[in-house]
Amino acid sequence: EDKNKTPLLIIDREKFLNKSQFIDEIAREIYGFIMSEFKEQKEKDGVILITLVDIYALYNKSMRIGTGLISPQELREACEKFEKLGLNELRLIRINGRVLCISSGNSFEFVKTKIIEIVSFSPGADLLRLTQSLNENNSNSWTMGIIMEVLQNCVNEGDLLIDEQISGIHYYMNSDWKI
Amino acid sequence: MTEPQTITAQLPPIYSFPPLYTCQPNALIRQQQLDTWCELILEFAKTNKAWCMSQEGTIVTNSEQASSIPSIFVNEQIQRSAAAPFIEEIWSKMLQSEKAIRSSKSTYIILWKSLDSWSSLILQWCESSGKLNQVITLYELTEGDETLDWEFHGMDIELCEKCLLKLCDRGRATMLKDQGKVMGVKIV
Amino acid sequence: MTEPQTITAQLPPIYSFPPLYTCQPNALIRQQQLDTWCELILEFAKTNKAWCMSQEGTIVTNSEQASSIPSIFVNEQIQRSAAAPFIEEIWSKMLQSEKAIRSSKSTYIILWKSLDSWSSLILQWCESSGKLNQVITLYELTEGDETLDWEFHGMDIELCEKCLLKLCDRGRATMLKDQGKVMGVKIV
Amino acid sequence: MKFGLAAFDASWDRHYQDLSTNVLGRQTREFKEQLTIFQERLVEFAKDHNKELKENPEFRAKFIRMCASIGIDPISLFDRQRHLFDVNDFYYEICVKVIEICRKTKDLNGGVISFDELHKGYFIMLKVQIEDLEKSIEMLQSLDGGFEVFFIKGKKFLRSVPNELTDDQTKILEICSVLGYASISLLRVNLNWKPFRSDAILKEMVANGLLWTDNQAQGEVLYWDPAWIIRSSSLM
Repeated sequence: EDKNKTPLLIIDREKFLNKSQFIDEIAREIYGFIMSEFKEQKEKDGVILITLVDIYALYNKSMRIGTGLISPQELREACEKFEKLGLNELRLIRINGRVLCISSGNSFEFVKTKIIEIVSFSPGADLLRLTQSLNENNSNSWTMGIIMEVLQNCVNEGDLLIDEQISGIHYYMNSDWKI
Repeated sequence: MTEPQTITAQLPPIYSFPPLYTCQPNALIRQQQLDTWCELILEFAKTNKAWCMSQEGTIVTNSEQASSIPSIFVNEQIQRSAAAPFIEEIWSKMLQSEKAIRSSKSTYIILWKSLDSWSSLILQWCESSGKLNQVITLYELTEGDETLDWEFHGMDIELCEKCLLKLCDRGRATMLKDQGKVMGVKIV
Repeated sequence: MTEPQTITAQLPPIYSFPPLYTCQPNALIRQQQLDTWCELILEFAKTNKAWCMSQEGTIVTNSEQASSIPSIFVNEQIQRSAAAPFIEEIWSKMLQSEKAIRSSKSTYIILWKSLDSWSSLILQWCESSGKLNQVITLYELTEGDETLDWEFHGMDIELCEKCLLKLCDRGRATMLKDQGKVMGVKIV
Repeated sequence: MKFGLAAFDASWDRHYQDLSTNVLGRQTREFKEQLTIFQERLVEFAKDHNKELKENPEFRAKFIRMCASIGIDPISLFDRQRHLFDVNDFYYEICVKVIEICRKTKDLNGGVISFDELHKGYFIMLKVQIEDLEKSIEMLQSLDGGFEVFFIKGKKFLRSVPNELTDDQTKILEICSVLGYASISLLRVNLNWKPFRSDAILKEMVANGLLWTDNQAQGEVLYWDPAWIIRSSSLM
């Protein structure tokens, strides 16, 4: 799994005259990194969805070791530049009114529909089961951060009901108490 | 007494739906969930002719011998049971929607028929069995042979009193008390 | 032999966390708990150079004199111990995640290094000590003076055989058997 | 999954293991000592040649990769006075590690971890002060990642799961901060809760992965706060 992704071009903060030039370069590098890292998912499901927090850890660890990590603020500014730089496959969205994510396509709806589908086929599924089904061919592209947020949305919006046991939280379709 | 049918057999399928036993976080859904519980309790009480139920959800009979039917809030078949705080919420919904009233012995009298319908039924019995304008004791009314095949036969005394008070409000009855204790009623 | 350090001192803090010894009802926590137990057993075996462990969690030495170290599943300091059924679950997780293999004497051979790593290490010894293309007995390999400095010295015979079989699969060794009993190996 | 066994991150740890098998071969005791001395020399080298390393990104990239591959946590390469690169790299490394730790321990602590536990369990051995940890977590807030900071009785916690703690759950964690656990009788004594209420909330917390059960204490089941795993070690 450790594809040798050492960056070709060392984008080093000191080399740039002004900050915004550095941010633009970083934005391109992040964009390329995400598009390649989630290529399989994009091809299979046509969508990408990952929290900014998870991207921060993934990107820094894979691409920035030795060349100086980027700050959380720099990552956010870089992602906010995608559109301006014509990198329009990915954009910044906020899910559950709280969590900033990088998204491609109608990603939130896609995951939500998939989760509801899994629960309809296996009523009483828990988070472990859902994660396994979502990441079937161990593509593990649906990170825990996203799955938990979307699941929370399904419960808050009334799509799914919870069955809370000491063994954990199990999920069911809501067919009787529609809102 | 035939082997008591399991509760599950007496009640609709939702009684075996695990999430029913977990207090749902979504407020709108929780209201509907509580309504469902109220309906289940009414149906349970009606099927088992249970006038009175305990906080824990078992049937309270005025005879010493406690009812053998387990609590409605515990479903053995699917190993689920409602937690006590949630049970409290269910009972307050029953009270608030007048589907139950608190008895003096801190149990719940279940109104699978409203107070008005019970009082009209009692009135109807009086008329049809020529008991108008006579003094009838509460015992006669609830345990007497003459009311055997009427639905209010065996009714809880406290509930009976409340129904008769309803008739008084409608001017159709007067209570006869002795040192505050109700002795009988005259229905006109 | 110096006074053996208590197990607690050799292992990370979670070993002194009382609930570690109770099979956790929450499925997600139980997964972590089982993984943690596997890591603890690996670390315990590695620190004490224990090739083999019994179902009860004690170290099995091929010498008669049993090891003085108590079972890893019993923590005296905090008066907690894993119950047998839970120990069973831990061992099956060890087997299932290939961190241990069942030996013929129904004990567990602990793989704090994978079979592949052990076989590469043996191969490396052969190359560096000019033993290629010679017949070496298992005894020589595991107990011989020439392997004293190497981590696989004193390795359990059954484990050694399995490593050599790995080398055979990679075409780097051929086993020499006499009536089915492995006598030695030639590593090329 | 490594938990508390080594502060090294899983992928580096794997590097370390592979390396120690094929390159370093004989992992005998004195060999391990040599390796640790070698590591310390490397860290000193990094600090002494900080200026050259800073100017030459290519060389710095190779140097750091090599250190990482033999298990040196980059954070240990940083020294407050003679910092190696941009002084803030130290904090960004901590940010990355905090995210990984929260994701990795979520099933152990239900996604709630105290600053104290984070510090003692994962950072103190890398000579990171609690203030550095707090500064990094402060920086993380700009990512709006659902990593919310909250307080229980003045103690700072970090939550990386969507649902907030209820008041009752918070009160129970307060009780746990004293002995490490809560129980029905303890809750009756401290909060005078009726047993059925305590039972319901304790079980709810187990369902949500916030408490572990311990049924080997005399008398009643104890519900332990996983934050106690690290804290109990410092008491010994």
